[in-house]
Amino acid sequence: MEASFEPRITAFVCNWCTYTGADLAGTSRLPMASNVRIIRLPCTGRIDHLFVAKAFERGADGVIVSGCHPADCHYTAGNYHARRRFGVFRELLSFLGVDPRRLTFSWVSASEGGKWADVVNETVARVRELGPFDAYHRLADAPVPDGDPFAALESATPRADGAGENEPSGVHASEPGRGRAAATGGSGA
Amino acid sequence: MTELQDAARRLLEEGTVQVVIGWEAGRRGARPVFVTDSADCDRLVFDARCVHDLAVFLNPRRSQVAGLGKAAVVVKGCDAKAVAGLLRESQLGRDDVVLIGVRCGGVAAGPDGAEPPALTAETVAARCHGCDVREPAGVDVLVGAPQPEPPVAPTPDERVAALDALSPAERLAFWTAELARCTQCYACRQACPLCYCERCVVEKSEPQWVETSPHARGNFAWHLTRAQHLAGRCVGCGECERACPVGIPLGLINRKLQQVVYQLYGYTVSDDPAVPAPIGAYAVDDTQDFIR
Amino acid sequence: MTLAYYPGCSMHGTSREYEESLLAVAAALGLDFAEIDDWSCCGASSAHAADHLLGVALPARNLALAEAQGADRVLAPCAACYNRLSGAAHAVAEEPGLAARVRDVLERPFANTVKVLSIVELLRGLAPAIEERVAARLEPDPLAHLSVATYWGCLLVRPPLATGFDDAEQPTGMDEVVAACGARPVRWNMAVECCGGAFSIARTSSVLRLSRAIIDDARRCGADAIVAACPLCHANLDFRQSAMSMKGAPPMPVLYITQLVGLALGLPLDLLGFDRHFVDTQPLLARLADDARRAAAGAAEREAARAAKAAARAQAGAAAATAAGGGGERTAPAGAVP
Amino acid sequence: MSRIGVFVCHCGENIARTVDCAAVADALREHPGVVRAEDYKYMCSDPGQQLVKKAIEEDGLTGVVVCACSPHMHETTFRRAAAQAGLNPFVVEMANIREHCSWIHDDRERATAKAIDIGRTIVEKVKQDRPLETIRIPVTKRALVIGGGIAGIQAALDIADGGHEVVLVEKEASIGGHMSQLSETFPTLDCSQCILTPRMVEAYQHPRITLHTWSEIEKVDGYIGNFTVTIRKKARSVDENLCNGCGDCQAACPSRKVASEFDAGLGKRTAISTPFPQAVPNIPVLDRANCTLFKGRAKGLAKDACGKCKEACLKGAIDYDTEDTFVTEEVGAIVVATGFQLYDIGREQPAGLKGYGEYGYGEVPDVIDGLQFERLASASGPTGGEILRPSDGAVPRTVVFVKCVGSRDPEKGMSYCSKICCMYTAKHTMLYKHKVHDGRAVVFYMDIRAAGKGYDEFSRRAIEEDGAEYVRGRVSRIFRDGDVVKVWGYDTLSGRQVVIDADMVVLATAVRPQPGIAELAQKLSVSYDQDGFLNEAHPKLRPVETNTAGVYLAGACQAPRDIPESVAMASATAAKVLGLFSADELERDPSVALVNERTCSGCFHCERVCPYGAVEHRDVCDMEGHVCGHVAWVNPGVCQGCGTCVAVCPSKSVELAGFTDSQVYAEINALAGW
Repeated sequence: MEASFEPRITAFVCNWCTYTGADLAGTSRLPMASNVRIIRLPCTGRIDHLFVAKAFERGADGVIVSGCHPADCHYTAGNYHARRRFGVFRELLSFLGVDPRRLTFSWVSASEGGKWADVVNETVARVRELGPFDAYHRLADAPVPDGDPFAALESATPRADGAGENEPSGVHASEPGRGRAAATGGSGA
Repeated sequence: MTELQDAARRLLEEGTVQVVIGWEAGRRGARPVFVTDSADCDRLVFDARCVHDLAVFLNPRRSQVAGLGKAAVVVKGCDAKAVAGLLRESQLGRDDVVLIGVRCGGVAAGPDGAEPPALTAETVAARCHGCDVREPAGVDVLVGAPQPEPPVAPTPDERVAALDALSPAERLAFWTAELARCTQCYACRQACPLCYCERCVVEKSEPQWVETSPHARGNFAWHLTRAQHLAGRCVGCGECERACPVGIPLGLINRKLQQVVYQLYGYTVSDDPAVPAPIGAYAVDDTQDFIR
Repeated sequence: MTLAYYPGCSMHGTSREYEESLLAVAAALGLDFAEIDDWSCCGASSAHAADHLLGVALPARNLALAEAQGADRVLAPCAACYNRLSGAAHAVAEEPGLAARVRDVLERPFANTVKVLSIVELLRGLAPAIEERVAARLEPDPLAHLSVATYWGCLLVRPPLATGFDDAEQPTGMDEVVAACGARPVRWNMAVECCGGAFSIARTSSVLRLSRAIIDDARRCGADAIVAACPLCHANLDFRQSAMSMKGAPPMPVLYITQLVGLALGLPLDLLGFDRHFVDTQPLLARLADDARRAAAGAAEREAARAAKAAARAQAGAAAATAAGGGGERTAPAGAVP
Repeated sequence: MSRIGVFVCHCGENIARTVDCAAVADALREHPGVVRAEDYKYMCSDPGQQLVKKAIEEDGLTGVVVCACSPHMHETTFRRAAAQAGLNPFVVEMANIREHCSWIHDDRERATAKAIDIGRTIVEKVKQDRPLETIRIPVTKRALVIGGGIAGIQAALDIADGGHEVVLVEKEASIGGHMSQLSETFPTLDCSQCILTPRMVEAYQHPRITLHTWSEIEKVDGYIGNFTVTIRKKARSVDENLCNGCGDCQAACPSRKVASEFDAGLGKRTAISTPFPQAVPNIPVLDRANCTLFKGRAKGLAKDACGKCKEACLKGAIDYDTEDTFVTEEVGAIVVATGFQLYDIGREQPAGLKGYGEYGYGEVPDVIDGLQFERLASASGPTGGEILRPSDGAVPRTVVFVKCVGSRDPEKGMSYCSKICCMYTAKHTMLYKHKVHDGRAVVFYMDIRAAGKGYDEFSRRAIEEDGAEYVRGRVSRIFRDGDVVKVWGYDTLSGRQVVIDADMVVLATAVRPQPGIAELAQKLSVSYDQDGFLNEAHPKLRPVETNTAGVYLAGACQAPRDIPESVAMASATAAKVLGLFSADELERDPSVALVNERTCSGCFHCERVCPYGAVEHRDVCDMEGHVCGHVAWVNPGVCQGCGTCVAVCPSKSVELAGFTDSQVYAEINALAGW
């Protein structure tokens, strides 16, 4: 299966630098892996973290976000804002268990057709290494952990006033590695 | 205590405000109380049980609260940061509210007794670890005697670090197990002083970015979005985690992002509304070693 | 805020008058500091030329000791010591990896938390206090007619990145202190020029040439004395002056800034070590004393005048009372004019 | 229900070689919502476009997808074609299967599969496309020019000659700016006033130019095409309509010892005066700070201490009781040409600046700056063009020129290069040597930066023909030593210290923006850099525009500029303004942001990230009409369509037309399970 595995990469790129850079790669006839599908946006500033999450949700094995180099932004600052948001979002995804190597961020200018080809090929190679990422897509089938999710409520003493009263039994859940994923039980939607 | 009650009484009697939002002692821990009659001011308390971040009631969209008239709200240092957030994001005018600051020596993790628990490393709330605002800033009235340092509890950072140490796959497994239990009841959102949107993105159906089906994937979408929206804004009051009926350790995610915005942009959530939040601002030389 | 004191080799030796006056002034201003226990040479002026690590480690050792004593600031009155100590602190803070290397060499903990203070920085901070004390003195300010040229030398404000408490080309801190003392700082041109420094022995001729240019300019700009904050500068300007041909010009006294402050505070002269200079400071001190005496006399007269006036007025008032408000007022002042 | 037409282009062999175009058409024909899909050799050819038009008419298409080349190539072509067939052009999109597919892959099977994916993605997007109308903004065809220096004058003249009204505002009493102070100009040494004054008069007499001198910008409202500007006309005490510029008042004025700003403090003027004889307009200003009468009034004297100018004025033009007045002008475009000032490097400095006290400027009278030397060398100057040093009026035998004073000095001064100093210093040495033949001109320099037509030749001339001595190195200290000015420097080429006994020293001090530039920038919502120079919209591609649409930059307010550059920039701004004025309405790409006021929470993240200040606050009122909140509103006239606001909106209450969330969502979904 791994042998025949072809990564599916969604690329969100800005219209002025990277998209034009990809055009240049074309006019320069630079061969590159055919696993990338480009979605064109005016500016990296327009690229929302929801796009990335949704792409993974829909079964993308990797995502590329690419735009203008600092100081080259057609809108002067969109890329700076994107850089901040994605600097944070990348860490967040990683913390929740999405391997950051499935995400490529790059600055590719309109004159960097070659760099675009490299970004594409490197990303495809890296993601091929990592294998398919249907894990995220299949999250929908993750079993709900053993027992009734509201067990916590029942185990807690009767409530007097306000939802605030009940200290969640979440503390124990914070011992990392506790293999609840393995637990069986009613499967989700 | 009387200092607090007197302050409240004065504000009500002078007609400066129509309601004082504070805490009162309940049979099981403290609970929020809305005092509209100065005679009731003696119900107001402040002790280690007063965990709730009352800034949440300042959301202008809570019409039932707004309906009571101009409010004075009792705030701990961490709550004052939330108020600063609301001011920073134009949800509130400084003159729309009177802030009664209480000096705080830390609150308990799960206070449910009739008496304030003694704070020990076991009982103190994780959020009090390394607290830098035990005396709230920018308040109108400051009451209470200076408090001692809260006892040092095991910090959330240790748990975050433990997760960081895992492989992505293990982390995904951990969070799958946690988030699979989420029912998308949005208690975390309702308890959050900074989740004030008129219409939450999860309720936007055209398009439906966030899957509302309460399976792990939809729940990931929800908690990803919520966390990202709170990046650089979350004051770490811990209310989301406390409100979660199925005990998802949301505090870990918020804590992680606090670390990230600090590491990347040297930003810690400020109690000064004039300090801009990190998302929405930028520096030309921001770190970009994650960008090829 | 505890302050450690790093005397370095000169304060106990060639510039004892500097240390004496410093201690006297510190006592008078209620400033207490502890000499760093077991301090060692700061490395000036050869170590940093020989080897970078050595040049940093030597001063760093003393900073580490100060840290160990629980100090958060250390005073290095000698400009060279100050330069080496602050230079080391800056290097350790800026150069990646250096801190670790220095700790290895020192074999002791070193967090580089101590701020290095020059004498000028310290006194500038105390200027308001000094001004207060001077104003509070009973006898009128003895330095009112004293013009001094404040001489910085090359080490106190250079390199700007390491020192940086004042402008490297046009520093003003010493002038502020002098003004607080009630004396007049002159505008002159040699404040940060080199006096020849450590070449005092090796190339005396150069030192004479350079130092003389400094003294000439001070004189030309109307200074009665030069005020310095560096033992080496002081040696070159004071000790070497006799060897300079001054074409009959009177010698130029060279004081330490601490001595000037001592004078302003009215401390006993024998505490300030004026007898240790090569250029005789007696004529200057005598003149100042003279000024003071004249000023005091003037003050006394004015005082007497006031008293007489008051007396007369009282008397006249009485007269007026009896003589149904006669012109007593008019005559009163006349009697009061000395 | 969408009715999409898909047209797959072979682009001769360019696409067909590696992509099976027929297969692509077949696949897409099966795609939901597609009612027609065909392939053709050259879609962009006339017959190709005819296919599209025909399909639109026959099948009543609601959207068109052309699978061909990059949208940067032919999007406009097909959108125009669609428009001709009566379809809204904004529902036509390109699927790039050439640059992004056929040209970069050789595996026919995979390339075809990818082409189908790309087609599907765009089909899904087009399904979500909405017809858009080009935004039209009415344009007030009048321009405001701020600053009456050479840049402002040039811009005003070009725009006015282009047939549009111009309002020219100058804060001084006369237009002309710094150029009117200069003696000769490099690299031709032609007399500055000889070439400038005709332009000044031309601007003054131009039927379409309204001149407000002694005036400043008070307030700016509105946006491109529709600015409302309030101008403060400072109290002049002289009626501009009555005054005929006879000059009797100046002759009569008793306070004659006021330092002349025009002569850079080297000359004297009267309290009521015109800055210089050729002033335009030739109408004096009464400088109240230095007027005996007003000083008396300030002291609270019962009766006026003077009144000679009023008596002297036969036209009765002088009125001591005038106040500042305000005029409002409606304009469609604004040109900022506020120019520069020289860094006053004296000992006393405002916070943030260190100055160069060691150079004795402001203390040693014979240490002057470049503008002061211009006045000394100018025939209209205080010395009538003779080079005489200020202290004693003697002819300086040795003059030292110091370049880069405050420039290229991150430690103490400005980090940037002031650009004009190399040339004007070379000019100064020439002017000096031409007037004092046996004089000695020594120049301390870091580099000689003489890039420009005829510039290097010029500076070479100063050295080789006029014998200026260039010393490469910095100066450490300048001070008076008896009769001479001592200059201590270092010659980095010979490695020696240099001490020069000069008679006069000329400092080429740094060029800085005018004081008050920050306040003006805020009124115009134009950004400025750390040195206070106004920021252009794009350093390479939009050098005279700003991020505030309709506001343009000319001359030294944007960076140090010499005269030719300032004039060129001015004409460039005029071209931009005339372009803007060429149509009654300003047409703008409808791809702009739109806020959903019902769901906006008024957190204004959007406002914080908008590079163009396009986001405004709008009040929300309750039933009784009381303001009960605020929401964001994006001004379509200002928005440039980057969409940064959309990404940061937590509740997704702002959309970017043409790239809506629904469109992107559809594209992402189209790729699901490819």
